[in-house]
Amino acid sequence: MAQIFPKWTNNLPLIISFIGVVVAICVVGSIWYFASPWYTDVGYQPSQPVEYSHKVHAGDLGIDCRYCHNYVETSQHANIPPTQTCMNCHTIVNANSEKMLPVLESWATNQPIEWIRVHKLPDYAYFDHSAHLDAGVGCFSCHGNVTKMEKITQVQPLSMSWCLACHRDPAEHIRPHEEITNMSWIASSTQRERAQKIIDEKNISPPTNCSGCHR
Amino acid sequence: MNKPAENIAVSSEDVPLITGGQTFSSITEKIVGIIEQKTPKTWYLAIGASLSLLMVLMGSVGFLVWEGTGIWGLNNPVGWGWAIINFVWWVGIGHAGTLISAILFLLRQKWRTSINRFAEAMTLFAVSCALIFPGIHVGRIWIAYYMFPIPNQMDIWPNFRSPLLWDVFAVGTYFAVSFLFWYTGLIPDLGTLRDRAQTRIKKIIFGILAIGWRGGNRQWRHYERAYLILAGISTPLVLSVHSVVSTDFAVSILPGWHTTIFPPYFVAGAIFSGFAMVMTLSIIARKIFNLDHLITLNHLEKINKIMLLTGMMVGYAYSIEFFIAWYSGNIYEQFVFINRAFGNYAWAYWIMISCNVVVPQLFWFKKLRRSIPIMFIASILINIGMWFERFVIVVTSLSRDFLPANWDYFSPTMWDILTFVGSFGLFFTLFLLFIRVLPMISMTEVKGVLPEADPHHSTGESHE
Amino acid sequence: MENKDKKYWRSPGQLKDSPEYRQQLLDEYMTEHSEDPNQFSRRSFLRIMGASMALAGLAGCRRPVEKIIPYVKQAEEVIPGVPQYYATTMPFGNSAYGLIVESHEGRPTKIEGNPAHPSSLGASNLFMQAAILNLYDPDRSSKVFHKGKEKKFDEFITFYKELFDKLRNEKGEKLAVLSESFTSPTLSRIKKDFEKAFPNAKWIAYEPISDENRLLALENLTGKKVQPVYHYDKADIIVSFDADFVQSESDSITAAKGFGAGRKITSPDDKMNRLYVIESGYSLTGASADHRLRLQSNNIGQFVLSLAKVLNQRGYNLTELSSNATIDFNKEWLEAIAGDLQGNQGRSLIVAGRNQPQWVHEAVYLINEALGSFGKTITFTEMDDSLSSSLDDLKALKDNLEQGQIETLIIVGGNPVYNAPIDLDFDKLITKTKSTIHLSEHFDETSSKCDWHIPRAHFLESWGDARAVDGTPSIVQPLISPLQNGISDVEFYSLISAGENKRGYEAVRATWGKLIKGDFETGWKKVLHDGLLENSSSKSITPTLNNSRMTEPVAAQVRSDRLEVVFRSAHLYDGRFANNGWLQELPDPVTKLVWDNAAVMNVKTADAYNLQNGDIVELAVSGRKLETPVWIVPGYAENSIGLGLGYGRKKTGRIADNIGFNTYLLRSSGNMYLSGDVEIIKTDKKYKMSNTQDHNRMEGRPIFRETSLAEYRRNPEFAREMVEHPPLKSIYPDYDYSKGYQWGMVIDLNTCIGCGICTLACQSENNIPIVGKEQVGNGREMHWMRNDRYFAGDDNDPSLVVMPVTCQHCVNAPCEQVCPVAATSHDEEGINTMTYNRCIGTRYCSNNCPYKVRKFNFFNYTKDMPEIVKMAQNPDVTVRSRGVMEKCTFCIQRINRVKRTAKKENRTVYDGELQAACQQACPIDAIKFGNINDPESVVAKAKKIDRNYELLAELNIQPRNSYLAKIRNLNAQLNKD
Amino acid sequence: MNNNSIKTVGIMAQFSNPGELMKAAEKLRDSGYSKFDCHSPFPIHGMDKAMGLSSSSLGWVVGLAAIIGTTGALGLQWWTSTIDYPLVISGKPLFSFQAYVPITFAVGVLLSGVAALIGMLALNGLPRWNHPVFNSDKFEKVTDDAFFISIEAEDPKFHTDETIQFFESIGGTNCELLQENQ
Repeated sequence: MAQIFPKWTNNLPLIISFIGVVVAICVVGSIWYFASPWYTDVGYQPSQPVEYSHKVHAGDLGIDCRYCHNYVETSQHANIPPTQTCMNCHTIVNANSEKMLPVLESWATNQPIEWIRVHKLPDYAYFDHSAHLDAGVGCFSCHGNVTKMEKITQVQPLSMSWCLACHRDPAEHIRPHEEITNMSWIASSTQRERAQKIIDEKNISPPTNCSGCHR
Repeated sequence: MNKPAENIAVSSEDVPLITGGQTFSSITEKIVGIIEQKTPKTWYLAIGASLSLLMVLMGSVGFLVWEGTGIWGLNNPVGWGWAIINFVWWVGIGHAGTLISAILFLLRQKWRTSINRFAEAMTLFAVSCALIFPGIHVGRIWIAYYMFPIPNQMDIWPNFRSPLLWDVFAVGTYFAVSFLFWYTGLIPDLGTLRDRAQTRIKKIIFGILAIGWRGGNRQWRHYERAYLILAGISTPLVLSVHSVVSTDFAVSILPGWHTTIFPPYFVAGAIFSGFAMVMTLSIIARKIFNLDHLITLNHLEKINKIMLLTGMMVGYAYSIEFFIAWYSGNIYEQFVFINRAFGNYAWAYWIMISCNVVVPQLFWFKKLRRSIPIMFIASILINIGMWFERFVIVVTSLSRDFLPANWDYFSPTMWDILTFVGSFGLFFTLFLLFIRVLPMISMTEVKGVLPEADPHHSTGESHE
Repeated sequence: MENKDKKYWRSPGQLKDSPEYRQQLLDEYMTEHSEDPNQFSRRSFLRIMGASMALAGLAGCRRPVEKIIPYVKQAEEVIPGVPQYYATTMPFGNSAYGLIVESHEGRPTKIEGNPAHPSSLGASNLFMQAAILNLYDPDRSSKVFHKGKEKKFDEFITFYKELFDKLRNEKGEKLAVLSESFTSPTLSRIKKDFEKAFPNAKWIAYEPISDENRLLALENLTGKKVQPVYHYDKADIIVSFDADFVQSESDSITAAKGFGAGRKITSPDDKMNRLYVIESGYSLTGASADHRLRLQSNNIGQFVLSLAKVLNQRGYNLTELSSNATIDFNKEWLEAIAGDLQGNQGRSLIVAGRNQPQWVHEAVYLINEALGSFGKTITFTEMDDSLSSSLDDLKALKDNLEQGQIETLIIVGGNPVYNAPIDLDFDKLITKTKSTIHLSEHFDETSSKCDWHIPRAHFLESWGDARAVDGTPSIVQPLISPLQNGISDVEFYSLISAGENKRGYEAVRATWGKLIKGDFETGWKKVLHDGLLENSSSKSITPTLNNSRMTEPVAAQVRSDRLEVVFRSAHLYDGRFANNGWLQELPDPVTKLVWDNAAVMNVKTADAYNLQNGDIVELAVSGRKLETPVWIVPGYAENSIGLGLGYGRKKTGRIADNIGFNTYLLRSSGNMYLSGDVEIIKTDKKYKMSNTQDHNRMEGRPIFRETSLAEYRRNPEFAREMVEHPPLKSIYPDYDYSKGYQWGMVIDLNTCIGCGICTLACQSENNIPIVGKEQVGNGREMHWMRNDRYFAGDDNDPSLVVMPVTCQHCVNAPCEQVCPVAATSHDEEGINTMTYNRCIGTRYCSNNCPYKVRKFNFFNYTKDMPEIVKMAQNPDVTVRSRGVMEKCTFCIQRINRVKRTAKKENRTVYDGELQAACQQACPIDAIKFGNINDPESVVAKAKKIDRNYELLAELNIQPRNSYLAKIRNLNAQLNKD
Repeated sequence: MNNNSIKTVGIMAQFSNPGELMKAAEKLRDSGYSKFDCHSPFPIHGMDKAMGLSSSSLGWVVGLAAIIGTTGALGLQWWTSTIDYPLVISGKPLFSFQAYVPITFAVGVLLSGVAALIGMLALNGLPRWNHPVFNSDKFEKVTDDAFFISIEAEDPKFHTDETIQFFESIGGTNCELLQENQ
């Protein structure tokens, strides 16, 4: 019977297997990066209702984080400051600038400012700010150098594996308690030994079992 | 060519496996003829019925995903119901195919050649029906992929100690290896179909599928070795798969489940119900496509003998479980078996006993072993009995276990029944498509078994 | 990070930041990787499935925008995330329970007992735990209605002002007020003002379930309004005549705690009190009794008199009582009780149930006085500032209404149309008035008949005060401003008495001005902080009883072949809790029925009329007929039928409507609690009821272990020896659980009374959903703590035992190894954690749990939950969605919170600082929980007691939860075998 | 230049039954031919010896795959439960190898099954959809009931007419040249 297939079909298997391998690697690679929080969450920088710049307040003016987020060391949520905190200064400081309009409007009409949440953990993961600050983890470790940000951006994926990495080896991120809000603090060369001393003294034992964060 | 009378008891060696004086071309003509002839009207009727059942399956699974597992009759003590029973039952039926093609191949049972393709196809379709159920019975189907060890940004892996995970791997491997084994057996026959194809499309399709098979002995050499290896690994695989399926129950601590007899007992049960399904289907196929000469009465008789054997093994298992429960002195075990026989599910227990233990005893008598109607009814009853065996194991042990305060009665809802009936739709749709498109019996192997195929046959003298 | 400045979320909608864009974003996508468990709702299902397919693609991964909304002005003490605890009080009939309420950001979520309050002593009863759900009841009325038309509250004020002036001129001639009973300084002060303003008006109180017979008896014998305060802890011998004092009598918490104190034994040579119970139904007190005698409630009065006769023969002068004793009862029992009473002079207590008639109470108090219990096990206090329910006043009101002497009727709270005695047929009476006003939480049966309906504030939304039984006044302070703009009781009372709309806060401060000694402001702040005025209980008096004034005992012919009906209060009390899902779904401790009431009778009575569970019978009580299903409970007295009150309500709320059968239709003023003239006619109809436990026998398995005190003294290790099993060794090396905190629990079955308050407290703390009657019938209730009730002994007079079973947190947990996705694992503190977001719902863990304590969300029970009910949920606990397994976690959220505060203060958690929700609520301290590694902790000591045993220990799963076996202090005379 | 575009790649002859085929193969083997193949609709027992071929080496391929599969699976289970995220489950040891046996066995069998098929195809040089043998019309019958022997041109002893004569001498009928345009 006549040949059903032309001669060139003989080297088809080789071509197909080669292409298949390449495509597989590309798909796995792209899912590995693009579908992970490293891409979907890092860099999330929504525009807020008020053009508030951390660079000016926390950076240039050097206001400590805990002035506005004052319950961060007592509660698991780091609270967003009420309009009242802004008005402590802005009743006087450039009270009539165009950027201040929404804040003044909120203060006058007693309607809260609807900030847009940047760092979001799922509802079933119970993260506790006060425990981490008490252990000596700086704001920088999770939120990045806020003093450089005009608009708050998420710089860390805050995914479970990212948190677990630190829980398993916290020494990198433990700093003396007074330095937790100091964004320009640089870990010295003997960071691990000094951190280990703090860990032993405070017997820091971050949980890696499920009841640590899920309940 | 002496034509032996049908039922004279002759020693089995010289009873020809294939009767009716078949030649190579007559076998090809016979088997490929089924495919090349115009589709018979009955086929359309059958596919219509099974497709409607398939729609029922789709509908009930859709509603299940939408509404939740609450639509089934499950409750707190009885967390597993019909879904798991159907899963074990379908996987059990699937094991006959591999058994015929692998274990009987290793045991050099020549008579397997006329039913092995047919049984392997049944395996694939039964296992595909089985694989639906663990998928749909979980509470949150949309994240069932947590079961697979895929690296994820939560850095958490499945728990490899769980028998459910063993199931996923075991039944998955079983499906894959059975498919490979089935395809390997199919390659030469696809070559035949390619060579006989008339229309251009058939030529191309069968040409691609036959991947250029030339029938050369250099190819047969590796082909036979591959077939032998696949048969070699399929044998421990089929025994391990149903043992793993039985560990779903054996690994737990429930009285009535936590027994070491489960793996062999489940494998025997699987072979038993698998052969029963092969029997049911082959009788029907034999009648419609009149393959009496290829699937002879001797084949059916041999199957009956195997069913008798495995039926006795299953019967032994039931009785030994009672004995061990009594012998162990464990009050919970003792209660489970008394409750099975006389408790609120006694009706299911006695259906199981009568179908699985009493019905096969008919096959002690040669006349009954060779009478088609008896065989047909027996095979259906056996499969019903085997379904009730899984029902008794799963539901009675769960409904009454350690603390009497938790005892509760499970009764199925409409959706349980519809999903199970729907799974037959899937099975028969696939089976009917297979019969219509591919050769139901493996021509190469049947030719290989003909006396003419032996190189020393025609010249009479034999050397070396 | 090169992509730092790039804006990802640029889209035209986002730029304009238009509200539609924000709304469309909010409900269109969900966070693709967070799998928020309660995100799925039926409507968005397809969109989400479609969306998650689209999201799987790389381009345009858009995260839904989520808001954080701060305050404008920061409330001082509210710290988001840290709960505050406020002390308040729950007024209940003639007494009150002090509460500590946990509030998250100004939203009360959990009620607990106030340890300083004499009536709560830190524990709680069913109604305290369930009251939080009444606050967030979606069916509470929120509008004022006049003749069915919606009105403003000011319109009612103007209407009432004119009416007030008219009434004042006529000196309240044709005015009547029908209120609930109360014991509150403020309310009684306002009542006095009312009586000054309207001398001719009538003010009466009526409650269907009250201690009226007891108080009338005491008033009759002493001539003064006094109320008894029982000290069960001082009583070594307690005899209860039809009094379920641990559960349904008033002040059950102090009674349970006192009774429990007498039964806590840690070694064989401890002393134990002894309880005799003579009752017709099977109550929880009867279950914990050492000796229980089944007797028809109608005959119990005669039994008391024959006891008096026997005591009289033993030298106590009870001559008139014994003269009326016409029937001689079980000689052996009478002698045994009399012997014990005589042997424990001054340390015995006899108490009669609220359903016994007045003369029985008088007889009981006379016997108590003769035995010298006064001043020791019973003390009395004046009933000042209180108004108690009175049936005679209600009948007097009926006559006035009939003669048309009442034109204005003000009903404050209560629901007389539904629960007044049926022969008064109250709904017709109301039509005889010109205008009626009803203050009530729901637009219920009474409100639909009245002209005006005013929404009533929940006690957590209102100011007020109340006195406990021993007279200690405590403050009712609001946790939240009225959600359904209801009016609080104090405001309504001051409105009707003074005519102007004063705030409750001022009225209460005015009253407490006189109560607080010294500087008012500091005293007031202290009272608000403590919740009560310290050591201010009223003086306890010991009156002398004048037996000559005793009412004539009814010489009932004792024939046990005639049927009797006993009305009892079930979980819904008198019907006010009918719209409370938790109480409807909490299984009745004895019948195990949910969402229903039934005519309960024993096996022999049912066989006499060949009745099965679920048959509908037509009960005729003195002519009135009602069809109700039958439920059989072994141990009820012969021919005694128990009926639960509070069911069968109409148009009150989605939970209450037509659930159960309205037994008030059979209740006439002549026989409020007991009725002798009863017929049963079997109909051929059937009725499907749901119960949580089908099997009542232990089948000879060593589950609930008990023995007598004598046997315990002979063989203290009896509990563990009931099961012999091979040495429990594991073939694997054990994990080292000797370091750090190791949490464990002990449940003392000797004190546990099986009331189910632990189940309710757990449901309130851990956001456990209710599933409804049909799903409970399918065996899918969700409670994490289950009370298994077993009958032991012969079918007619069995003993009833209750065993709370929750997750045992086994070290070799059989549920963990079978989970394919490791959704449940063991943490290093010995807790079997359940990670809800990881669970895919194979349910294998529940199948493999020998205790079956894991509960599966077969449907999405929180999907259609109205927004207001969601406010009752604890933010520290994940709300589970469909397809997820859930179980007791030893209140892991409380453990983590306490551990965190301890770590911040650089110390370890001290014993007692951490209380599981069930342990905290248990009125009898039967549950001990804590760190078993610390030998000084209460739970570690409890585990060392010799009668400590683990349930199903022979499975070698090493449960962390263990039980202390029950000991019955049997009287040798009665216990011949 | 169409003539050098057509090139003879081999010769093929038909035989009537397996016995004939076997004897012809032995003669070919004895007379020094090596690059020849005997086509039959079913495997003929003893043909390998008749053609002087050693037994198939597929076993080694499958053996290797089995080892990779088992060690890989056991390694995955070990790494995930002891190194990457050790979780205490039911008091069982972190590396509870007894529980890892079923998956190790299953993956081992899976890989050896796949290796068996792919190995066989690779050793047979399949899938090869175009082959000179298919040019002959008679060859259609090879999958039905006909037996052929084909000799390739590269065989050292190949000589067009000598081989045809040899074919006829050993009983081969309707010999034909297998041509292919280059």
